[in-house]
Amino acid sequence: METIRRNILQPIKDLWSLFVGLKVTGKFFAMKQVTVHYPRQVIEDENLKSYAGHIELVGKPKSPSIPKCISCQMCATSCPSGCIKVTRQKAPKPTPEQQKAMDEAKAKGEKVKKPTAPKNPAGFMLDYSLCSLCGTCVEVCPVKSLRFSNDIYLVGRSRDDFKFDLLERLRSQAEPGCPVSEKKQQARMTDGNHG
Amino acid sequence: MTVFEHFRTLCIAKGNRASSGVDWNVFLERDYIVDAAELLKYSGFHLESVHAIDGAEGMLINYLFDHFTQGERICLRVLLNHEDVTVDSIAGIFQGAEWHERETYDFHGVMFTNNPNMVNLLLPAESEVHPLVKAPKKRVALAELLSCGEIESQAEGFDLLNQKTEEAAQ
Amino acid sequence: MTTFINIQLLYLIIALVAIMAWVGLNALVLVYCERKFAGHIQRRPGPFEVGPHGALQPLIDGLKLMGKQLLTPDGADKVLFWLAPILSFVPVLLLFVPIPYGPVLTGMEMNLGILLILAFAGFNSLALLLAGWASNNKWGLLGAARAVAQAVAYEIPMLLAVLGVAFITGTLNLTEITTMQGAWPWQWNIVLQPLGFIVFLVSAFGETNRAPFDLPEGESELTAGFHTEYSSMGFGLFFMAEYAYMVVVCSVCTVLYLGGFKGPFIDGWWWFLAKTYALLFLMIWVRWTYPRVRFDQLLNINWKWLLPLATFNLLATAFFIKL
Amino acid sequence: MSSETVFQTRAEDSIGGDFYAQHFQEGCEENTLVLNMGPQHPSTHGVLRVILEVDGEYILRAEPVLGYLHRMHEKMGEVKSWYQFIPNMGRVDYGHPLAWNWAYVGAVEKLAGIEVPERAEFIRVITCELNRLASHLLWWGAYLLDLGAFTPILYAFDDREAILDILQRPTGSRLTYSSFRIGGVQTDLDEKTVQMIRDFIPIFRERLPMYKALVTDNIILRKRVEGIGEMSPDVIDRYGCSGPVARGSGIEYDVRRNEPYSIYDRFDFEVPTEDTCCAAGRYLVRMEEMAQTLRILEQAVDGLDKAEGGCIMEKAPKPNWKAPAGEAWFAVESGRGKVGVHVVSDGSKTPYRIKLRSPSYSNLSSFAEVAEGVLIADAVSILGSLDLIIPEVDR
Repeated sequence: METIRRNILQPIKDLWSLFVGLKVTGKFFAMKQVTVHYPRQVIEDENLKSYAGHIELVGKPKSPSIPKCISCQMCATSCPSGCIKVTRQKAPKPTPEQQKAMDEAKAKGEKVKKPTAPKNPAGFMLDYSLCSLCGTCVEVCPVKSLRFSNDIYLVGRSRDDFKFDLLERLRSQAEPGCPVSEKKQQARMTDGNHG
Repeated sequence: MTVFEHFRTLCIAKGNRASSGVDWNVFLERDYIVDAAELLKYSGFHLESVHAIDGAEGMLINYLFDHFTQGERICLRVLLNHEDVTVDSIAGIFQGAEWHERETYDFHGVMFTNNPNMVNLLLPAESEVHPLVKAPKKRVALAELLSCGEIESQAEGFDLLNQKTEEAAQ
Repeated sequence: MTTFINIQLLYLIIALVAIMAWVGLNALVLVYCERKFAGHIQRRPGPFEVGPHGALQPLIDGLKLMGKQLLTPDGADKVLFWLAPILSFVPVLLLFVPIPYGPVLTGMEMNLGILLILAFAGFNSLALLLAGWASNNKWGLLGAARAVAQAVAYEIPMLLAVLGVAFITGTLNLTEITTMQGAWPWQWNIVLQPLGFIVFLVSAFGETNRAPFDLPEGESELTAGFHTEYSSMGFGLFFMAEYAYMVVVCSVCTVLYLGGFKGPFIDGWWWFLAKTYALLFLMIWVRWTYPRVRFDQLLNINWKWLLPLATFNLLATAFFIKL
Repeated sequence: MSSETVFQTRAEDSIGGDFYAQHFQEGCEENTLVLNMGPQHPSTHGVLRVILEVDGEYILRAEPVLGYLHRMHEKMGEVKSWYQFIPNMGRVDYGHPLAWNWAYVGAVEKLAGIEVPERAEFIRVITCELNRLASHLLWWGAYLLDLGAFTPILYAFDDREAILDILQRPTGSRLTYSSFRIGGVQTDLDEKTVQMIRDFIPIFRERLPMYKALVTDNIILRKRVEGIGEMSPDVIDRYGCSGPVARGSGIEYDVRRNEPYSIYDRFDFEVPTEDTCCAAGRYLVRMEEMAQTLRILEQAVDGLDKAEGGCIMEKAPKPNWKAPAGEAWFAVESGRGKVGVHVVSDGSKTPYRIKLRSPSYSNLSSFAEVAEGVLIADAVSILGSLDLIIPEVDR
């Protein structure tokens, strides 16, 4: 009995498993495809927004082209890959009247009141090619001036394409038709073509 | 911890799994590691990891053993002098140790005698740099680094873990 | 007399040219079908960008292959290395000659048609052996060894299965075998020789190196087996030959067991084509479903199952014919 | 061996290859073939290189050569601050990065005695288990690809895509997650995500029978895995294998069960084992583990609503945080086995020493012994059944 089972029934069962496999793939053959033809079709899904791309600056609610950033350097120092460079603004040169007032104050021995530098940064550069998207900078920012962008279609032709000037990006976001960024983008495109 | 009852150890310390993850820390003399490994093999332990810590007193080699059913993690520790970082290989007992030992050689330059294949494993074959060896100035006393727990028994003259209190007394 | 020879010769030349076109066309269509079929099984569209629904993709791929550099590896035997793909491809053309596509559509009717096919199909294993050996590559060598062992093993049950058909029809002429069968499925040889059909089909997978028996080139084991070192049209010829062999094997199977060009209502090449392509689709379907067998298992299937079954089939056939 | 002597041996004996190939060939018998499988071989999953000595197709000796993807994470750990090392943990094992995230933050929490809020623990369990599913699916597809079946990987990725969509919401990425933080997790799970998980569980549960029908029951596959790569419990002991490899040899050992960390002691799940000790055992264990993972997920999602606390503790460590001096060893169960992290601190901003114990490393070390005397095709099958992630082996 055992030999019959092993030598006749088992092979038949084994062969049947092959037909089951064909049935499964045959069923999927008849089913609808699950992929999309990318350039012609894109997925319009709310879930795409949850993708965390490179960081970008958040503007002030009242003047969206100026970031909330206070140039505290927290993001730059805590970044594991050192891909953020924030430059503080220099104090403006005192106007003649202010200079005069300062000189007077100095002469009197009072406390000199220098014009203070604006808090928002003069430059905010991100080297995205180094970034590991850990989100540390977003978390440590004391004024919530950083957030993730969510452009899933970001591509570049060279390493330099991933060096972002985030201030400029914020400006172009605030004013969609910003001429500066467009021009620069065009220059980048033609550069890429030549390269 | 009956395994090491009749074994010549330098120090046995009962660790705390909740705070350091290791149940027993056993300090051994360099020549006894193979015998200790054999003992653990027959007690049904398996090897988790072999790695070194570069401290001020020397290179401390940690052999982590765990048990599949008893759930008891034992850390065998051998302190090697910086001048002579050589120890017997336990690859004859736990074959898995071969790679761990080669890795330790790569990173810390510890030579394991009798390892069947003592060539670089992760670093390039020609590389003679041992990246995890610290500059002498940066080495920290092991007593500060280790949290071995309560000391149960201690051989005479073994004061690796006591330095902290001495420093405090000074 | 001379006119007769000339007509015969002319006919043969025309037939050969037509076969060449047929082989090329088949390769293109099959590659496209295979990729589309695989795509749909895997729930993706397959080639889609070149031409309507990607129909021109195989053509473009062929052009790309032709444009690639012909590389000969260092230390390879140059003559044998480039002889191998040619040796693999050229005999294929001969294989198409005796196959009856339609009532009058035969390259050359010959009495030993099936024997010619089986004989010349043997060339392929020689070509694979040369390819693997000459390319001075260890993976290639292993692939070549596998190819030969496999071809030798699977030729035997295939031959025995064919003999079964030869017994009941009493001829080796493919046209005659076809005409002896009726138009309706129950009048085909498959009813008389069901076991022979199965043995033939399984051997066909083995002979053509198709999955799950694609061991000579099993890329997850032997990188690419015997054609590891081939680039450009060297690879292209092997590729074409593989598809051509598939077509030949399926055509022969159609003739032997499925009534060839005979079919319900009106006989003709359309029936032949439909049956052949149905078998080809089965081959494609199987490829995209199963894992690959191991080499010793492959030989075990052959020696322990197919060969006894084929022998049994032959003996049974002989017995019933005597009755 | 200096470079000069290497050159001389080459000239004298005309032995080719680099240092490792020559080193290997010293022990070869006569009339055998030395084969370099990898680092660019389709079934070594990346850049593993195995040197084989073969007689015909039978393997006499095998030696894996590592280091083609070595990045020295342990050194990086000594340079970066405690907090900054977390992204590295997403890159060690691309298959199951959250387990490594967890092993590291868990070790640091143990070292510093940090209590994690209950809700954060639940989120960790949910995301980690989802990631385990994704990891097993990736293994399944790739293993079948090794065995010559092309279609299963696309079905596996169909499901895996759904998991990645879910995981993208709390982590922001799809492959190399680094979303665990010392003291909790980066982002909370929102309603939508929880709903997505709830929807996903029954869908995936219905897919499992299809996997079984298409592949597990298939006779060709069964013949390719049954009795291949025998690893007796003794081999497991000697090489320190863990995870599905150990469980496939009948050892009921799962860190989640034997050394429960976080809140795993609250869940009701089985630790599947197989006594066959072969590739089939490891295969079946992983398939069953997927079903068990779904069970854990269900319970965790239900428990999430009642869990207290936020997704991260108050006053969680910041990038300039200093860990107290001491050491801690923490182990978690990843898709491949026991992931261990040993952190040693001297009380400064950066770790003094970080040791990463990777399961693939120990599992692969047994390959040379297991592969002795098998066919090349079986070696491929064994390598696949070990579920190797090369970045994890090389670290």
